[in-house]
Amino acid sequence: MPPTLIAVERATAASRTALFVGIALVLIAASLPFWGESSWMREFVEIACYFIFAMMWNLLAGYGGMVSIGQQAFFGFGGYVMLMLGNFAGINPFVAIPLGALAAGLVAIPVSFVAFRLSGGYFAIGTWVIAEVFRLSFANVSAVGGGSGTTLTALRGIEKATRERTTYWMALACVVAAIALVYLFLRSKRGLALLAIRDNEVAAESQGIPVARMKLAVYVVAAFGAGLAGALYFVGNLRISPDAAFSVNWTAFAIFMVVIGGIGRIEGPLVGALIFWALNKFLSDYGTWYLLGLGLLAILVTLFFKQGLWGYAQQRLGWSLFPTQRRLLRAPAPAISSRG
Amino acid sequence: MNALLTTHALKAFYGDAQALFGIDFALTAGELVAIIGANGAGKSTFLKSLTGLVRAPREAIHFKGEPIGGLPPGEIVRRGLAMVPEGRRLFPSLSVEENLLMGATANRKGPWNLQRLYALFPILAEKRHQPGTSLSGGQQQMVALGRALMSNPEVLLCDELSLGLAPIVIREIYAAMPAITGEGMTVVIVEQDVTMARQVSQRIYCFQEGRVSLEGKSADLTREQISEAYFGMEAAHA
Amino acid sequence: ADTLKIGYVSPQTGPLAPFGEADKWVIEQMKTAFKDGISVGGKKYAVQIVLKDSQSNPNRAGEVANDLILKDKVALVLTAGTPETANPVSDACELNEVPCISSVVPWQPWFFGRKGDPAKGFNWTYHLFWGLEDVIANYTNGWKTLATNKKVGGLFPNDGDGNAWGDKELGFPKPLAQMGFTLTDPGRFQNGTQDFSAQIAAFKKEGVEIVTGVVIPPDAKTFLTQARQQGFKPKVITLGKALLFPGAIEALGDLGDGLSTEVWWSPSHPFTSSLTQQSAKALAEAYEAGAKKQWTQPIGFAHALFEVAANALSRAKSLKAGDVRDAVASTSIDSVVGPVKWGGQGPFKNVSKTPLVLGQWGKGKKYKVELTIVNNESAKRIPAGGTLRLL
Amino acid sequence: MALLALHAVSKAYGALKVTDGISLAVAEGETLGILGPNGAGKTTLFNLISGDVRVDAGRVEYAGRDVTRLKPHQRCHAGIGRSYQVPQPFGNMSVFENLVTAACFGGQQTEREAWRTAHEVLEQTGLMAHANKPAGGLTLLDRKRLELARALATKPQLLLLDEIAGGLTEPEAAVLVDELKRIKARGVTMIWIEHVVHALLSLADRLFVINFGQKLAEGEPRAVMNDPEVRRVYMGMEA
Amino acid sequence: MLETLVQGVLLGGLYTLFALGQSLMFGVMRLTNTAQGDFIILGAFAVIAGVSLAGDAMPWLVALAVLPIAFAFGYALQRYVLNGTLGKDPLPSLVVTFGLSIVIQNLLLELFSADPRAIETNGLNTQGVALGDSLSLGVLPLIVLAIAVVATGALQWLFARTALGRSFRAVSDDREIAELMGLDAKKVYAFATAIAFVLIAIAGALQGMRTTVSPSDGPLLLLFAFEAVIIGGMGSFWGTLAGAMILGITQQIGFRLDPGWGIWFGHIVFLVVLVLRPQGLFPKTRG
Ligand SMILES: Nc1ncnc2c1ncn2[C@@H]1O[C@H](COP(=O)(O)OP(=O)(O)OP(=O)(O)O)[C@@H](O)[C@H]1O
Ligand SMILES: Nc1ncnc2c1ncn2[C@@H]1O[C@H](COP(=O)(O)OP(=O)(O)OP(=O)(O)O)[C@@H](O)[C@H]1O
Ligand SMILES: CC(C)C[C@H](N)C(=O)O
Ligand SMILES: [Mg+2]
Ligand SMILES: [Mg+2]
Repeated sequence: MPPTLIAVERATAASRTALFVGIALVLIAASLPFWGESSWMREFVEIACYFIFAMMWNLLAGYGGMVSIGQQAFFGFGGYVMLMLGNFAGINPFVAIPLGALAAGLVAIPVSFVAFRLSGGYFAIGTWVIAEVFRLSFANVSAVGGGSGTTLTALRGIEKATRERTTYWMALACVVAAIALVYLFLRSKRGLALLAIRDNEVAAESQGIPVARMKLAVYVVAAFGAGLAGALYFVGNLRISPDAAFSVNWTAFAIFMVVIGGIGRIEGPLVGALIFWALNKFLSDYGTWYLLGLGLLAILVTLFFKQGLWGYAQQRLGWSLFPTQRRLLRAPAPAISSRG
Repeated sequence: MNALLTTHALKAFYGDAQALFGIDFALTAGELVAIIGANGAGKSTFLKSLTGLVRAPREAIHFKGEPIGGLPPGEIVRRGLAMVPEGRRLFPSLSVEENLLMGATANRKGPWNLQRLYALFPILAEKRHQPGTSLSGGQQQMVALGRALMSNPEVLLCDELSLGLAPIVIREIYAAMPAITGEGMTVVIVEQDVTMARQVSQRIYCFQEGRVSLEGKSADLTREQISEAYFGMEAAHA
Repeated sequence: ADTLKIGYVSPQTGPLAPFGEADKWVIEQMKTAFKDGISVGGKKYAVQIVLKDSQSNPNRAGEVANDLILKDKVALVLTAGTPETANPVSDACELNEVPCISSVVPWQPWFFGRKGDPAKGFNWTYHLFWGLEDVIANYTNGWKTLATNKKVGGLFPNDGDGNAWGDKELGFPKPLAQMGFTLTDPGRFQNGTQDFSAQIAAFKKEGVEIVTGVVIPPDAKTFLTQARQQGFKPKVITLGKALLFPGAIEALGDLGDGLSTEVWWSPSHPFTSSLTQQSAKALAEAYEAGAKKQWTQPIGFAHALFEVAANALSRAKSLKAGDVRDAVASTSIDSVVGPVKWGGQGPFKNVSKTPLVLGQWGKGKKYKVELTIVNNESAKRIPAGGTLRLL
Repeated sequence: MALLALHAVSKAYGALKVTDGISLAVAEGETLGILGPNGAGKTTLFNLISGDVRVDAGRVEYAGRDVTRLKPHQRCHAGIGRSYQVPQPFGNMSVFENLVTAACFGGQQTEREAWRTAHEVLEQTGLMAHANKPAGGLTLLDRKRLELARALATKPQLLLLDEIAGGLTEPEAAVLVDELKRIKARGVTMIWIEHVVHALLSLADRLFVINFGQKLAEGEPRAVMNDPEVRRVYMGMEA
Repeated sequence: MLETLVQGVLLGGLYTLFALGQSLMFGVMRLTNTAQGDFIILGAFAVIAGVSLAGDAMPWLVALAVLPIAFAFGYALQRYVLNGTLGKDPLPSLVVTFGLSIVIQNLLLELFSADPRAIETNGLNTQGVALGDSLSLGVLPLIVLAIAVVATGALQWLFARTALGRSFRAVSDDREIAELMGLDAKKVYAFATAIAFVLIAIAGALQGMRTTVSPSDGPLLLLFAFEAVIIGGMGSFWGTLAGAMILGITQQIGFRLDPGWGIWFGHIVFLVVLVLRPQGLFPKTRG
């Protein structure tokens, strides 16, 4: 069989367009501090944190099959480490952001030892308990203010405009990096392994996939991303407390974004985050009613659009902005029937 | 000859994929009919349509003169149609006896009860309190058969009774068949082993790609007829 | 005319909602007071008050404060109601360089909880309330009038207030020891604890007769109920926070009678509003008539925050943040909660202290339960209506 | 030298000894058939060889090295490929991707090499027409084919086949046997569990019969099939 | 020490009630109800609302009257909402119950405000019985414990010994085949949820009597319930009771070592059990 016969398609017309549009958008966004208002920057930073966090949850649950309600453990941990490095070690908080994320990734390794003992719904709540252990542990450390939390004083010396712009650019960079990281990961060989594990763990292992190591890798990457989002968020918010940093609402919002957009596809958290942002912007003054509606929306989407809104659109219209599949092209015509 | 169960132009779908393309089938009280056919021919789908696990149009299936197509499975079993599903499918958290009792949910009167079954398969009486799934494959098949009998059906449908079973078990199970039909029960078996199917049945239906490709008295059909019906056009090409 | 915006953040929902309960009414009243606008630097501005709910959540408090500053572009931020709301709001203002006046947090949790440096103070944020030294003085003044074994049990939760009140240096332990009280402090507990038998057992073991602390209302009920079940009967219970509101006392049923708490403001306080010229009594009556509810202590402070805001803005050279801040810093008025003046009337330039007395709940005439001032040794100007009695 | 050697391996589930001190050696290039009543422990034996289940006692040697403590994926890398009695496809991936995955990870190939391997195996097993279909939607027969194809894509030296002829009609079984013969001719060592005895007999060099987790008989196929114990226990015929 | 143990057992009784509904729903439908705690709080508020309508005099009667409502509510919820989420993938049911949890919290907040409330028991909640001179136990906690033990026993009996219990297990094992036997899986599921909701309502009513409840209290209760179920082992109600007792006692011990670490201590014991015995202490093996 001459090798030229094998052709495998990995991109779509939509994905090529999306790539160019995406690059253009990022360039425009990068110049925003020169023409936009500080409230826009702040809004972007906030939504970026939600988005990165949701993206990582999608990686974990949608691709890794690990439905966790405890990712706030890493969000808060990243935030606290950033703050401690800034306040106590005198490290510039912006430098401390990636360090906080790194710490969250590292702490995920011992945590996985406990969490991986559970599966399915029990994994979900088990990880929540672990996050509670994080919360209660930090609540009992008086150096970071115990239950009442503390303030990121390290930023007090930095000038307002510099601080705003740096935070904004960091957030933008993190968003781009998160998308690129996840997308390239999924397109690589490892992405295949992940899909295989999600479909059938036992078979994946016997086909030569180091399942435990892959799952751990995903868990650690997701924790890193969550820690990144957390560190970024608390640089923007300045004040940290255990109840806020380890609140289950972080994961709740991530789940809503991912499920509304469509789980197990990169477009999911993107679309979800945009919808979430829009709802939050226009409706959040309705307080309880807004939250109530958000809960209802998640329920309805789960019941009636199992693939999420983007998944629904994709099924109808066949769009795929971030294709990861491999289509075998020009397969030699009709298969030889093996019957009779 | 009065038909107990008939289907007329029965079609069945899985989502958008059509699996049955108009099956005409008739069953007379007291006979044992075998259905044979290649993999994916639609045999299991046919049995599932009869028992309500796959949707069917109301008028496509008549049982004792009444249309039963598309009724819920529970309703159909209460009317007297029971199935031994492909692959045994015992309830893992129920004991052998509880598995058998589940068969009696439909609450129909008749000769079959726990005592009768234990007399037919003594090994089950011995293991009655064990979890059903701790039994060997063959014993599990006995439980699956017994469970179906517990509903005292008028028609018993058996899907691939012998699949994956050791030869000895296949013998044992078919040895129990006369005791079952002896009660006046009508039986349909789906069987991969053509020789076995011809031996135990009075009539044979052969399915091919969702259609009936051959039907006749088991004793009358020749091997050639059967293998032609099995593979139809494709066999001619091969 | 141009519009000047004042932001206000308080907990209107969540477990701390009673602290923000009166704010809507106070703001309605302010709309009338400000209907003619305020002139700043010779120019007349219409006034708009933007109220935000912190949902009792510090994260949310920080977010809405940022929204007020960046999106609504308010000239001045006001905030009140426990460190969980006031601290993050103050922090956001400090960082965004917008003036802020806060209240209803003892000054220690506000200052040290935000990692303030006593030598430098803050540049943009100002606080008006009393301090732990006042609450300690009032509590002990009251207890000294009664015959007890001077054994005190402390209930300090792991939150902004609890950590400050229970702090070895800044809080209760040191002064109590100096005054000859023995304190049993089993340790910080989480808000929302379902079971207090550990604390009750410790108090029983030490023979505690006085219980004090600063707990949220549901925890107070859990504690008091279990204490009764388990046969623990202290002679005095003086708690901060949980016993501030009549609703919480009513929810306690029989358990509520005779409980004591600090009083920061009441209708019998001899002060008058600089803005509406209402006396404390008149303000409380207006509230009871308007909101159809019994008066609560935060009313006075919410009102006073606006008094200060109005006064400062009218003195500001312009609406520039720095000018407004300077005007706030140089405030000196007599408000409905007493005199307010930064620099001099407090430990740091950012804190202005108000007077504090001790009160006790009992069956009331007009309402189911009413609060009576039972000790005024540390603020004699405020008249007492009785003396502290045993439970 | 034996490619695979089991030394007194045992496995129990609770009180039930499913594998009870089985020793067994398979020479390179050999095809070993395994027979035994239902529940005798055949599939469990495969699980012990592939590492899906850990032995309670005993040793598993492969290509001269002790693999008893290795994980399934490590044994796969060492050259052990398996199919499952109940097919376990990666249901949401296409057939092609199923095979690419197996080749990438089991065969430790680069992605491009894996495409080539997958393509080859698709042709070989007659699955080409289904290449881009989701594996979850295949018929039982095609799923069984995929089991075999996927095991082949890992480029195994030792192939473990669990009842891949079960439920096939006679002609289908004949096609399968031809295919296996071609694989065997390439020097792949095979162990095949099968109740369809005549299919097994047409390929096996040697038979091994298990009953209640223990060896009942072993040896040249015809001799084993004529063993009175085997005839009684397995075939249900008095000798 | 004795006192700590006894208080731990009493607390365990409460946790048992929190957990039984969860244990039942998981056992039958493999459904992890993340709104468990919020439903308990909803139950408490239902009684509170009832009492305020019917007058303070009869909290117990109101609580009894709420039970059939809870039954119907659970039945309908399963039939019309949760059934659509069942399947191999745990995500849909997690998201839907999570969504419900947020809906309930905010609905209660809107209807009842954030104020903590309690069910007035005319002084019963403060009554204690003195055992010796140092030990005094609350009457209400003793009632809670008794109800918990009775409920566990009844549930275990129902599950293991009755035709209804058999059908619960059968449907949970293999829904399609159970339907083939003549069961209507949707009804069986709805019935199981209905029973779970009666338990939830009982837990809610008692929680409202022993302390105050406010709309955001649910999630913490969920975690305790969940820990009890896992420590005990899945599929065994006595296991759930034992798990709840272990949790109650360890929390009590923790509280006495340092009140700040009591709940933390309980969580840690849970995680340790998980590491050492992931299947729980008294699992009922399946298959
Ligand atoms: N659950 C299902 N979803 C989609 N298609 C199905 C499903 N079950 C069966 N089919 C398709 O329906 C057709 C008939 O299948 P059926 O199982 O009835 O065949 P069968 O004759 O019983 O075959 P076998 O001998 O393999 O059991 C096949 O093409 C099969 O792929
Ligand atoms: N995970 C398990 N837990 C408990 N028992 C098990 C488990 N796996 C297998 N068994 C039991 O071990 C015994 C052997 O099972 P195994 O699957 O190896 O049989 P087999 O020889 O492959 O049978 P068949 O020919 O029917 O496939 C059976 O009694 C089975 O019930
Ligand atoms: C008066 C206090 C005890 C209450 C105070 N506002 C606080 O909670 O901080
Ligand atoms: Mg079939
Ligand atoms: Mg097997």
